[in-house]
Amino acid sequence: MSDARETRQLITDAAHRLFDQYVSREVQEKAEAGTWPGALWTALEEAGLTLAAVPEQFGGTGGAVGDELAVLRASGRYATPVPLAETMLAGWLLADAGLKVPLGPMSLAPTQRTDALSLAKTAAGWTLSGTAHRVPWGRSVQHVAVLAKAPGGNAVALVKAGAAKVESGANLAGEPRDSLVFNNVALAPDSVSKTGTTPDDLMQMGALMRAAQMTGALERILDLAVRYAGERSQFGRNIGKFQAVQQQLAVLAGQVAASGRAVESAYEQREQAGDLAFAAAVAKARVGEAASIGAGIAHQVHGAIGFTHEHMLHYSTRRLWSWRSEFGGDAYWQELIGRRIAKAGADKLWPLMTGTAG
Amino acid sequence: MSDARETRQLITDAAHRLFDQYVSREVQEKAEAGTWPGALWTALEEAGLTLAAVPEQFGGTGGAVGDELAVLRASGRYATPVPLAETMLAGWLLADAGLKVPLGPMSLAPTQRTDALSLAKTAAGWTLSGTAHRVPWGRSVQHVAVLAKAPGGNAVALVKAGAAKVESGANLAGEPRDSLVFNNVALAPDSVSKTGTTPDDLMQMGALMRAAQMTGALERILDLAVRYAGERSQFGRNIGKFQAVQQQLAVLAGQVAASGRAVESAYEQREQAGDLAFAAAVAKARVGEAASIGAGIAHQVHGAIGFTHEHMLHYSTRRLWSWRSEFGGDAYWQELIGRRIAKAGADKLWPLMTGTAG
Amino acid sequence: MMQTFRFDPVELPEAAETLRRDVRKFLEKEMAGAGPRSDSWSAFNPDFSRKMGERGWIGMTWPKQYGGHERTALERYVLLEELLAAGAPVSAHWVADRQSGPLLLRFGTEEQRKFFLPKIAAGECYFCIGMSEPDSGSDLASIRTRAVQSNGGWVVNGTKLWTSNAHHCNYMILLARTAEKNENRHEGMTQFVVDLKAPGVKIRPIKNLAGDHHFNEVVFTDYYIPNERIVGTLHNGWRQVMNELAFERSGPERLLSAFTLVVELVRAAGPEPSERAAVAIGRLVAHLYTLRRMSLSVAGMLQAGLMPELEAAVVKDLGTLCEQEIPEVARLLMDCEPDPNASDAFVATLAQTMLYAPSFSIRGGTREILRGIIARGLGLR
Amino acid sequence: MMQTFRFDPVELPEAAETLRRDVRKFLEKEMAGAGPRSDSWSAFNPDFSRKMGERGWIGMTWPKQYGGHERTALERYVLLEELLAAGAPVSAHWVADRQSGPLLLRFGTEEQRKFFLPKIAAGECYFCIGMSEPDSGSDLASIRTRAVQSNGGWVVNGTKLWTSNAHHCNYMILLARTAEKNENRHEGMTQFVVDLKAPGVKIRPIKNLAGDHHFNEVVFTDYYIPNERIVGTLHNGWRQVMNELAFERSGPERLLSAFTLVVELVRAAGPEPSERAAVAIGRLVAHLYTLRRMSLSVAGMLQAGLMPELEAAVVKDLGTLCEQEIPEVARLLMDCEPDPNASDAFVATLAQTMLYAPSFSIRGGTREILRGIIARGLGLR
Repeated sequence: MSDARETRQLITDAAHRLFDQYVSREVQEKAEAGTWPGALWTALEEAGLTLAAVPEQFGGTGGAVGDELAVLRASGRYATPVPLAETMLAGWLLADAGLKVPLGPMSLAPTQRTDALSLAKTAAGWTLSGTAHRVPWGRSVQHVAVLAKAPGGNAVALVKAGAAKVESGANLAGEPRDSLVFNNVALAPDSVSKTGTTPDDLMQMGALMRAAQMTGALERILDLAVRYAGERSQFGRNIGKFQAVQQQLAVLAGQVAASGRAVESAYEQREQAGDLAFAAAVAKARVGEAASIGAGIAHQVHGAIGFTHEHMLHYSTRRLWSWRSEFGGDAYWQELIGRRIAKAGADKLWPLMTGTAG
Repeated sequence: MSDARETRQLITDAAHRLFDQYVSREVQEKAEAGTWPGALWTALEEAGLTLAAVPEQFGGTGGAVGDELAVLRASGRYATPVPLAETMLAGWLLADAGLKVPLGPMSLAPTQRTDALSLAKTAAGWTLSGTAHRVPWGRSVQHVAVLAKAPGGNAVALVKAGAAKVESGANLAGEPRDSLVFNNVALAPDSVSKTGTTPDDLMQMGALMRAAQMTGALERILDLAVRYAGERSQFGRNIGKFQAVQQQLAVLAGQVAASGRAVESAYEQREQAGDLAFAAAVAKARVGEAASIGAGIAHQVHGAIGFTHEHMLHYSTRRLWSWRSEFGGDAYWQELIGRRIAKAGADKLWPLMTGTAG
Repeated sequence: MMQTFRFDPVELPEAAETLRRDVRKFLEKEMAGAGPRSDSWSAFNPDFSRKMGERGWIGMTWPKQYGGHERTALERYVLLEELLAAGAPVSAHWVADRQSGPLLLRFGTEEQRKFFLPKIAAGECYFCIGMSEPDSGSDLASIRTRAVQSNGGWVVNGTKLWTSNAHHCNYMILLARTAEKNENRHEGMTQFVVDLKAPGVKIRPIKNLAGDHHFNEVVFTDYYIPNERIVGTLHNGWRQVMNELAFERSGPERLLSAFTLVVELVRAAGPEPSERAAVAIGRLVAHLYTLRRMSLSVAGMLQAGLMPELEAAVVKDLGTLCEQEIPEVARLLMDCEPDPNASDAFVATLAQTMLYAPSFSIRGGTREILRGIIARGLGLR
Repeated sequence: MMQTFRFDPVELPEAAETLRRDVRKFLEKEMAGAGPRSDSWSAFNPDFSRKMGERGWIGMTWPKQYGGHERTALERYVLLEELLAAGAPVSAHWVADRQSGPLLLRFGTEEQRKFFLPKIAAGECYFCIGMSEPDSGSDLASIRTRAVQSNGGWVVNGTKLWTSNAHHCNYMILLARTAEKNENRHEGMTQFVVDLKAPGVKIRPIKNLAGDHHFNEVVFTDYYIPNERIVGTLHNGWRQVMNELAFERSGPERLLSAFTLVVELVRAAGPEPSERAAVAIGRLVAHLYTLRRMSLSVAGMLQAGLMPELEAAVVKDLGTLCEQEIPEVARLLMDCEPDPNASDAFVATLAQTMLYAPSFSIRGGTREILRGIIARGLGLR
């Protein structure tokens, strides 16, 4: 237990050092304007952080899933403008289907429940068809891991991003969310593999990773707000000395704490092969709510300064406002939890919550 | 306009004087234990307050509907333990159907959307059948005004309360909420009259009157909380000097203000024969929400003292917790508003809100 | 027993309802083809403002001798709420019509009135406000911009922040310290009308978090103001400003910033919404309906010569709370990814409102300040 | 960068899960036929407590030599959460098991331990707490009850308020002032074990707003306490109390007070709930699931010898907020009139929870106090 804690701390520290060095204000601004932060990505790959939890035989670092959480949380804290979560998610999807995971930035599809992608068998291999909407970083990545309908079940395909037609879009933080149109894209036989993973599984894993990033972002805005409250003076004293501000920051701190535990609990369930479906749904729902409350308080404490582009706060809050809606918003996951409980019945609620049946 | 305001103030002042004299702590306790506060009721009738807005030709005082609001608000403020709203509501139902309104405390039925009451014609007049659940003050009143299905439409019947079998129940404030079983109760021809009033109309008018009482109760708990905050000392100063308490009381004051205006707006619509359906729904929904927020803050400020039976606060808060659910809870009215808007369409929302079509 | 808050009933005169229909007709034509837009008072459009001026819809309540139209405050209220509910681009003339014009009318010299008011009423002269500074937000008494007497006038040095649209405006109402602070820290400040095109002014854009440019930093370096540009009484600026602020807290802009999102939400939910959507929409509308009635009531009391300062603070506190809740309710009801450039009107409006929502509770007094005012009204401070 | 809050993962030992199954079996039998009940730690039932004692479920973590069972804090946690989730009547032994016993174990004399702890563990000896007074709630240093040295002991005069179940209990842990206040107002208070059956004690019931009798006023008039009934160090009472309070803020009773209402709500909503009900229930459960994990984490850290005082305050603040929201969510979902005597289990549980909800955020430190503690942890105070 304590060993795992130490490993996690080492990874966290390493990630923080790396981000401190590479995620400058300038990198942030340029990335949002469309410049790929190559040095940052290279450093991440060299540190073995981009595929932290992908097994070595598939091309990853072979760490525990908790390592993935540590890296994602740190990247969320720094509002890191690269598809780190997406690369990890694609890596998970590929490795899980027994495919070798390439280096370089990746994304995944579909991210929308309404998208339909399909693979057809050809003499030479496969062809992929369909449109994937709002693919994160679609224009920036080298590969996309696609979960598609194939004859006889679902299959995962590793596709070169250049094979798709790209229609640009963005989220509130200016992160690319692009439509990828696959128009009978030809794929080699060894880049496609059958999988037991369903679109719902992918959604769930995406939600979990976003929740991990959001927890980091929430930690950051708490830092910023507490620091600002200790510096900004009004009516002759720091605003952090006003009881009303203190009470608000205490609420923010509570939301941050709850987010952290919710996400960690879900990763624990994943690590222990427990009830991940339940815990991941809880995590995304709980962290989404915390993001709304937290971002509101952070902005209220920062006042007008926090509403400027000049201040760093919005790099975190715009991400929180976007991420809470990606891979299912709070209500989507809440409904899922609610329906599962309803189906199980009132007397199974407590067994479900404790993970001990009957 | 200003004349009406003055009249209203005179009535309010008279009601306050009367309640100051007759609604003592002792009367409250005895009423909750089952003793009818006869002196209070007699005083109310002698002051002409029990049927303030019922036209004179039907046995009322013949005041404006705004007078009714003034009396109900005052009675809510004093947590007056008599069926004043119910008597007014019964009076309105009877007079509206052209029936003469008797003196003495009254109630009405049905108050539950699931209750079915029916009138059948006989040689001698009518018979009334069916069970009315949770009739307010059912055991205490002399008459019940019943809205029932009759051949060819709805009719109102004035029924002696003694004609029903009573099963006792209560709300959270210990106010009687009794089931009345009408088992082929024979009624004289002149105690029944056809009406255009529907059960929905009755529900709406009941909601409006409860909202008026709740506004008074909210004003009272604001008074109590502000007074307590100015008296109770902790850590060497009055708790009202703590910014956190001040901010909470400001929120409570805002809820009280919104409640007052919501109810007054609905009464204005009633007076002007405007869109009462919309305004009454808004009033009950808005005041219900204010009641929850307000009662929570009042208790939080009062701390343990406010949780005792000894303190007066609960006479108001238990009523608020009950009344918000009677004649439709917040959500019932919110849904009604929402469905009406949805049906009218997005571009009719603003015309609906302003009362000016197109 | 307290009777702290008073929200008198108000009946709109027939003239106001006639005006309402006129405004709707005008907007139907002018806004044809424009997408929905939240927080429309930040859209700067001089063409639109001139058309408003032509119709007599700026400076509506002012005396005719200054270009006004001597109509009632309630008629003006109806005009404003119609503009905001429709998301009309009112930002260019907004401040001059709402704050600077009335200030000059009340405290200005006859010369100032004659010079500025007709231009404002024509929709051709735009004002901004120079109050906040880098180190003074809610606490105005701590401003550092200084005006020093010199050559029959004043020389100003200092920096103003958050001045909306300074880069588009002709004039600023500047608050500057004109005497040293003494035991009464609110004394010794003065308001001036400042020509932003004159030398000694430097305007630097401050982009907001949505990347838009409304705010500016305005730096005055040895900027000369003649004596006749003092507004009101020397050293009495703080009182004049407080007066201005108190009664501008309760207008329709305090509850309608996110109204277009509610309209799009109703559209997106459709004619047969889920129970969940119906309840949530009904709740929001119950709040807005009540807020509008409260806001109207304050307008009526102002017109009747009352001083509903506390009531105005209550309206603003409840109003911004509701405005900020609207995008939250909307995003929870409709599972979508907000995107300001989406083709779907709901998704785009949601995105825009989310980005602007933090500002709702900053402008015009923060939540804590407003609640402090209310608490004082309750006798707690 | 701050690292203020720490919620370590915790894994429940297999023994705890075995215990969980045993407790469920026990409760299934014992609770058969009992209706649902919120806030079960206020139900006083000596028979139930004695059965708990027989099973070794009181004083579980204490040394065997004092009647304890030397099991882990996590096993005790599992026992408690099962009892509370089922709404079991644990009130009689609750305080002695949770607060008074551990206090005596930590600070008591060997004689005190030997005398009291085995009786407590048997479920036969019940304690209450004498801290609050009429003029001192959150501010304990202002208590007025005084103990004056006399005849090899102490003579107490004063009044304690809000002492739950004093009328049923054998003993009270009394906090009294034993020295004059000096510049450190927290010095000079002492804890005593007080026999409530001895002369000089008058117990007056204080009904709560639901009309139930749990609270009491306890008046001491020239009440004699021998020296050997001092707990811990003379004049050091405040520190001992703070210690007690800080770590009792995060137990399962801080999130499960209204759990039975959630269960009844799920039952009332049925297997095919509306979208609205499903979302609302899912949201509550997401909160409760997370809170339980936080609370467990604090229990694990306590067991590991850490001092998670801030974390405990966070759990209590979030926990009571959620508990108080449960009746609000429930009443909005199900349009019914709450009635404590209703035959419908949901309606009755809703009514009972509504009436008790205000107390959730009063006991164990008010919301403002807890947030002040958290703010101090953030370095703001």
